Amino acid sequence: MNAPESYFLRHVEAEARPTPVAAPLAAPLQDASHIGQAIPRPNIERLAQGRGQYVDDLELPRMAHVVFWRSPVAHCHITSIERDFARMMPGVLAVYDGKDLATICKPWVATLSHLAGIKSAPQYPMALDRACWQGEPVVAVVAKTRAEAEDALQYVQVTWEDLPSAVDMKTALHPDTPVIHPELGDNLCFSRTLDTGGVDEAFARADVVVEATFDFGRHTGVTLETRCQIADYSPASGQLTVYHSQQAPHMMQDLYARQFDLPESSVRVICKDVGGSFGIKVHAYPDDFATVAISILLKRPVKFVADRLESFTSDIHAREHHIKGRIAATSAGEILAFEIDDTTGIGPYSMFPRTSGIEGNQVVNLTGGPYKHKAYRAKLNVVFLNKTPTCQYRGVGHPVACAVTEGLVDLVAAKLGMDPLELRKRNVMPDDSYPATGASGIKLEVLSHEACLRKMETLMDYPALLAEQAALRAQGIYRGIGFATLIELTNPGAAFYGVGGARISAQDGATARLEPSGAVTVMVSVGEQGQGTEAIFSQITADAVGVAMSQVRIVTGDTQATPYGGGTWASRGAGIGGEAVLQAGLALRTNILKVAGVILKRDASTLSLKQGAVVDADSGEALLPFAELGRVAYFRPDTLPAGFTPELMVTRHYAQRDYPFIFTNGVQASYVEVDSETGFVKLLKHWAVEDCGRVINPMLVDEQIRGAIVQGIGGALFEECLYDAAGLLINGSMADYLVPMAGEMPDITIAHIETPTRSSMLGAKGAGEAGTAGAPGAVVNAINDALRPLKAAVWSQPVTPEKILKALGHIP
Amino acid sequence: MKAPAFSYLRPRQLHEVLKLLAEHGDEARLLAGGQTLLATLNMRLSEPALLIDMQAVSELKGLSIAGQTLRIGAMVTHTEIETSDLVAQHAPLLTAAASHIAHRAIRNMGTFGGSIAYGDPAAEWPACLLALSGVIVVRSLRGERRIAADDFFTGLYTTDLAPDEVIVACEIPVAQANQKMSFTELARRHGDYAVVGLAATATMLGNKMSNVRLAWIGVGSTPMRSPQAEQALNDQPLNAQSVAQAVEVLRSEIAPLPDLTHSEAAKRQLAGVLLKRALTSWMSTVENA
Amino acid sequence: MELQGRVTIPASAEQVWQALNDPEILRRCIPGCEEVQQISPAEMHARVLLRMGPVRARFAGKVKMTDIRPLQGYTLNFEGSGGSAGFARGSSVITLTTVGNDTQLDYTAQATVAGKLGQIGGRLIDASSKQLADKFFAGLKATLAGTGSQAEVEQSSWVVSPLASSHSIAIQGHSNGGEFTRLVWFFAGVAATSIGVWMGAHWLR
Amino acid sequence: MHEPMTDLPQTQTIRFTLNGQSIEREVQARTHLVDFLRDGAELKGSHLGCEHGVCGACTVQLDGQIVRGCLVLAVQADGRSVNTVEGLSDSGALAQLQAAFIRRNALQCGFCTSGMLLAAHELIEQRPNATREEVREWISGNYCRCTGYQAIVDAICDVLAERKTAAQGAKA
Repeated sequence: MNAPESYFLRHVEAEARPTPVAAPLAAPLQDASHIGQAIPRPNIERLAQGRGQYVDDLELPRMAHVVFWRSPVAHCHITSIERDFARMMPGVLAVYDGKDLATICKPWVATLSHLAGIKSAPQYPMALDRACWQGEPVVAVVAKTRAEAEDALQYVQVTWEDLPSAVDMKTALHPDTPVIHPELGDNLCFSRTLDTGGVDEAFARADVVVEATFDFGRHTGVTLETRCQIADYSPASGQLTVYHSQQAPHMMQDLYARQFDLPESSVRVICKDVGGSFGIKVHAYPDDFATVAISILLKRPVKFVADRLESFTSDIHAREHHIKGRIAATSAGEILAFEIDDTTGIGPYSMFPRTSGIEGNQVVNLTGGPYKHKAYRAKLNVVFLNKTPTCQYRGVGHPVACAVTEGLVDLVAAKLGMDPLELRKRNVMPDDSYPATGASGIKLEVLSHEACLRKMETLMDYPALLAEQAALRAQGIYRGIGFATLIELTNPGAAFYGVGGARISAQDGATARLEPSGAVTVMVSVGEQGQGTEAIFSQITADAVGVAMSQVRIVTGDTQATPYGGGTWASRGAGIGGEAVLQAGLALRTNILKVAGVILKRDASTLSLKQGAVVDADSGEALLPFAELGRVAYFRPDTLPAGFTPELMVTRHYAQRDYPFIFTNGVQASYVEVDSETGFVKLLKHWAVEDCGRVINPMLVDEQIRGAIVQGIGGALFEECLYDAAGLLINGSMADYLVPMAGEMPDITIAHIETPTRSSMLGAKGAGEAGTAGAPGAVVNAINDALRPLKAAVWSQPVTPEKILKALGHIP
Repeated sequence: MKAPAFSYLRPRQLHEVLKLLAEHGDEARLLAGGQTLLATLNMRLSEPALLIDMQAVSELKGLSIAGQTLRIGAMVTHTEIETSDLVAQHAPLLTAAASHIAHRAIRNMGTFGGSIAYGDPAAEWPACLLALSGVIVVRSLRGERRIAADDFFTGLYTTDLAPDEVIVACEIPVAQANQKMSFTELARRHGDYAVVGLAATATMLGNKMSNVRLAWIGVGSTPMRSPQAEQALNDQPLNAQSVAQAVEVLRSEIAPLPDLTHSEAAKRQLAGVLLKRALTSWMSTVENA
Repeated sequence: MELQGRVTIPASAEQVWQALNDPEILRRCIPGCEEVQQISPAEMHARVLLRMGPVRARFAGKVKMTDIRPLQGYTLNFEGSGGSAGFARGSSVITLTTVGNDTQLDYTAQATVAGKLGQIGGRLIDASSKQLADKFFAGLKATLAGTGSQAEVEQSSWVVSPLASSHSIAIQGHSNGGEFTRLVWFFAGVAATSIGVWMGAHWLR
Repeated sequence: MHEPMTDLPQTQTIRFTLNGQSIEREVQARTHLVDFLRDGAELKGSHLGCEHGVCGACTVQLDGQIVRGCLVLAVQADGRSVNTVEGLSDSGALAQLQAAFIRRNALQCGFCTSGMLLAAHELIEQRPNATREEVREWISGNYCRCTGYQAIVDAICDVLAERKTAAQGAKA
């Protein structure tokens, strides 16, 4: 739906927190007292007392535990599996191989029709006769306790023959590299080229052309709660219930129904508390299907909780890119063109069901995104490797595209001797130029780059910082300032998956019910992963209905209880789910007013709702508490006129249909100090100015951004899945895969520009990923700004002391 | 990740520990703080039949001064050392190093003796003991041995400790007024194992250095000293030239083992920087003296 | 992982060659070796208990000699399983040269440790493998020289230590996975186990 | 893969004080403290994030000091005292921190929160004058993937300040 123009002002700049100024909401929300407020989450007392309910906290009668024997090598042919010793171990219920499970679970091939030419091979819950990455499940041991299952696992004897493997994305397409799936012909999963035309001309007439090669390490999400589920199949009722730590319960319901040939109505997916997801828990993993299959075969509940070591080789990875980038500009500092050549290495299979082609596709779509140049050329190769499969992880291509774009922009600034902030001001799309289309063809509804850059300049007191930097350089202290301007794709419509044939809902729904007590219960298809989704839904409901937040209860994460929807991903919870909640709340308000009019024998238009009571629209005099209205409506309908039925439960849905995506924008800045003798980097300070449209809860939005920034910093400085030449992960533990910890992280200052989207009444865009999108670019630019007087640069993430020492010439 | 099955005993007397150890040999494993052993067991990288928990053995506990010696019981925890006034006064190097050891929850359980027994080349205590000319006191049914730290660390995770021997304590000469001490390490994240670390001590006679001991963390396959660099400093005045000279000698002397993200060359560079910074930090205090 | 080293042994090439083909001598020189069985002139079965810090892993496997050049050297290929701990594979080329009354033994080795151990401690594969190699050849040297004190064995592992550099270079040099899934088995074994300790020790102490 | 070389029992009966109540149970020697708390004592508040002593989600109090619950055996707790987030919540010991955490939104998914609160609690007891940097250093053994740590640091600093003010008030 499209809300009338009158709801909106444009580019109302935020003052400092807690209440950014935004376009006022329309009646009846014009005096909203919850939306826009920094209100603590109402439902986290239990988490703060360790009384949440994560999957591993649940115990069901007759529950068994499954552990997996996983391939210890990158690529092998399974020659034999000896199970009898394991079967004889105490507590063991069953030992299965891939063929056992394949009898009841269909294989899948993860492709999307709108990613032209993408290909993959059939994949099964467990390897049949060939394992294609270190960590692929091969044998499942089921026992009464986890310890017994692990005891028995040691007695499973698998013999295999190594197969030659493809482990280096740079050589994956060479003729002498083994083809992982011969039937596919080569190791190319997906490729794409984009050419606006005029690129060669632009580079020809440019005064400055800069080239650089950018490398990005493989990351993984490391959710503190590992992937886990309990599958409970009841042979009597044919009902499958899966307690899942997951982001998209309806998607999993659909997949389980289809892969196991069960009626959709017989599959129920329940997501209680989720211990972090970040995209790691929005995919359908082989061991998910294996656990369900085993529950069906054993006719009892089966719990799978990945241990930390298997998480590192079985959770999806992301972000391994090698990109050659070029940029053309005039001596006046006008950017004329970008060109990139991107190679990215995925796993041996495209990941189900979202595919491993999306990330690279995003890099192509987003590179150069904030700028007004017209010429752009991009080439993408997504290649299969015998490494852990990759897929969408927080930021999905944004951190890569942003770091490349902003790195090239800084190189131009340096070559022109122009201030990098000034160069950005001259080249970002003007705030009054929307709606607009980016060079890559992306449709941009309404952004505020100029306003964000202006705000950043004052927020960080840029002039003072430059002065300090100069003064310290004179003393041999090397500090750097780095910027990253960004756009973030949020509120996706069907363009993301639906049009490609993936059965992932672009629409979400909310059902709002007035309880007899006067409380309001809202069931929403978008779940809670810690972002505060349920808190903002309460805020929206309170304002939409006219009730205190304490009277609102939100129910999420149960396919049997909530409307159908897509879930939590692509920063869509607030924008899509929030709008559905708003519409359901407003509809409930209308229906409550109808009932009130009937009870009070007044025209509903003279009534309004406030603080859980029906009031006189003009005087505000309280006339009828919700509790009384509820009592009459539910228990004394006999007192109501014949033919009138109170409808105190309503459902509304929302899908964003105006654009393929609703983009947000922002700018980040990083201030670092580089120790020129050791190559160690100290993060001094980080700033972000973000425009995510209407800010529903500034505190929660800021914490989303801070958490996302630190995740981005992890990639810039610390995180990388390191493989040896045989395709074996050599740092697959929490001690060696370095996630950011409190000691090294900077304080992060955040400010907002609020430009609500017109594609919804709420006007909210997403805020979950922009932090991760911009942080790496800002930090790497800051490091290179510090290194510039030393004639050194590092464009390979993570930026380690080793790389800096090399760049400085301290070591060969 | 669940540990394999084993038995567990918690003797109260040291001689019971020694008897059990002699009796069960390599099938038994000593449990001091357990901060290394239990992770290893959770990962099933070891399947002992018996754990001998030493927490109840009072002979292995306590910090004390006897004459010119600081005695650290094997079961003294990292936190006890971190917070001990006795240590701060008589072995300030240890106080300086303690906060670098992992994190508080681990320092509350982990023990000095356990750390020395593993001789981890990346750990702080073994290097400190080397720098401080410490002595390791070990006991077995065969009697007691006293081993100089210089002779104790024999290889990667191998020490001079015999299979039937238990570390009961370590002894450290108390700090002298004219003794310089410095502990520095470089780690990617606070509490991580050091990329490179240095525990350095020297005696100052006027502006002249003597008895210089440079003990390195994360450089060799054992906690190790750099005799040539030490030699380059002994009987030298502490000044820019001697420092530069020593750094040069050090970089040609050591051949550091690479780790996952740092090459031999990088570690060589970093070691030189640490030595320079340690010695420079002494200069100011000496000149002022 | 690639290793190389050189030991000069005060014995004739004949004696060294004999020793290198004598299961009993191999058993004595391989740290933690519990059993060596000659299956055929060119094949042996072996069982090794690898001990480092708190880690113990029993590796059982096959050693096959190929490219046998009497009195000059051979290639040892091994594969061995450490159960849940991991799996080691590799090969080592050993070359003998007579230098005066002594025999100079040069070795190169390539290794992969698969499974849990490789995953948790790639860090110390080189160091630990090299230490084991050093111990083995120092032990061989001591045996043939008729002496065999621990001290001397340890000594020699320091003699070889400057080779550390060659490992890192070799690691970076890797390109083709297949070629490097190899290692003389006992290197892999100790590599495998030591990694575990390193892992345990370095972040916990 | 190994058969026990000793005929010693692999389970034993332990008695210790759990959240102020004395408890007696038979446990396998191999069971680490958090597995015992979660399965044997049905206290699910202490979480397992890595089981190799790195993440801090399993932090509990042993004899009043924080420890990694996955690196302590249940049998080691015999005769000692163990407190978990549940007990310290009910006793009110964590109340001030919990209020600050909620006020600052210092938890998102909540999985790290039990361990984080216990670590923070020992800090405010042991280091009442800790600086912001010392707070960051102290909690650097507790992994949080959601927050970016700043809100946690803010919440702990709030409590340190509140307690200082209260202490001064008491003196005056």
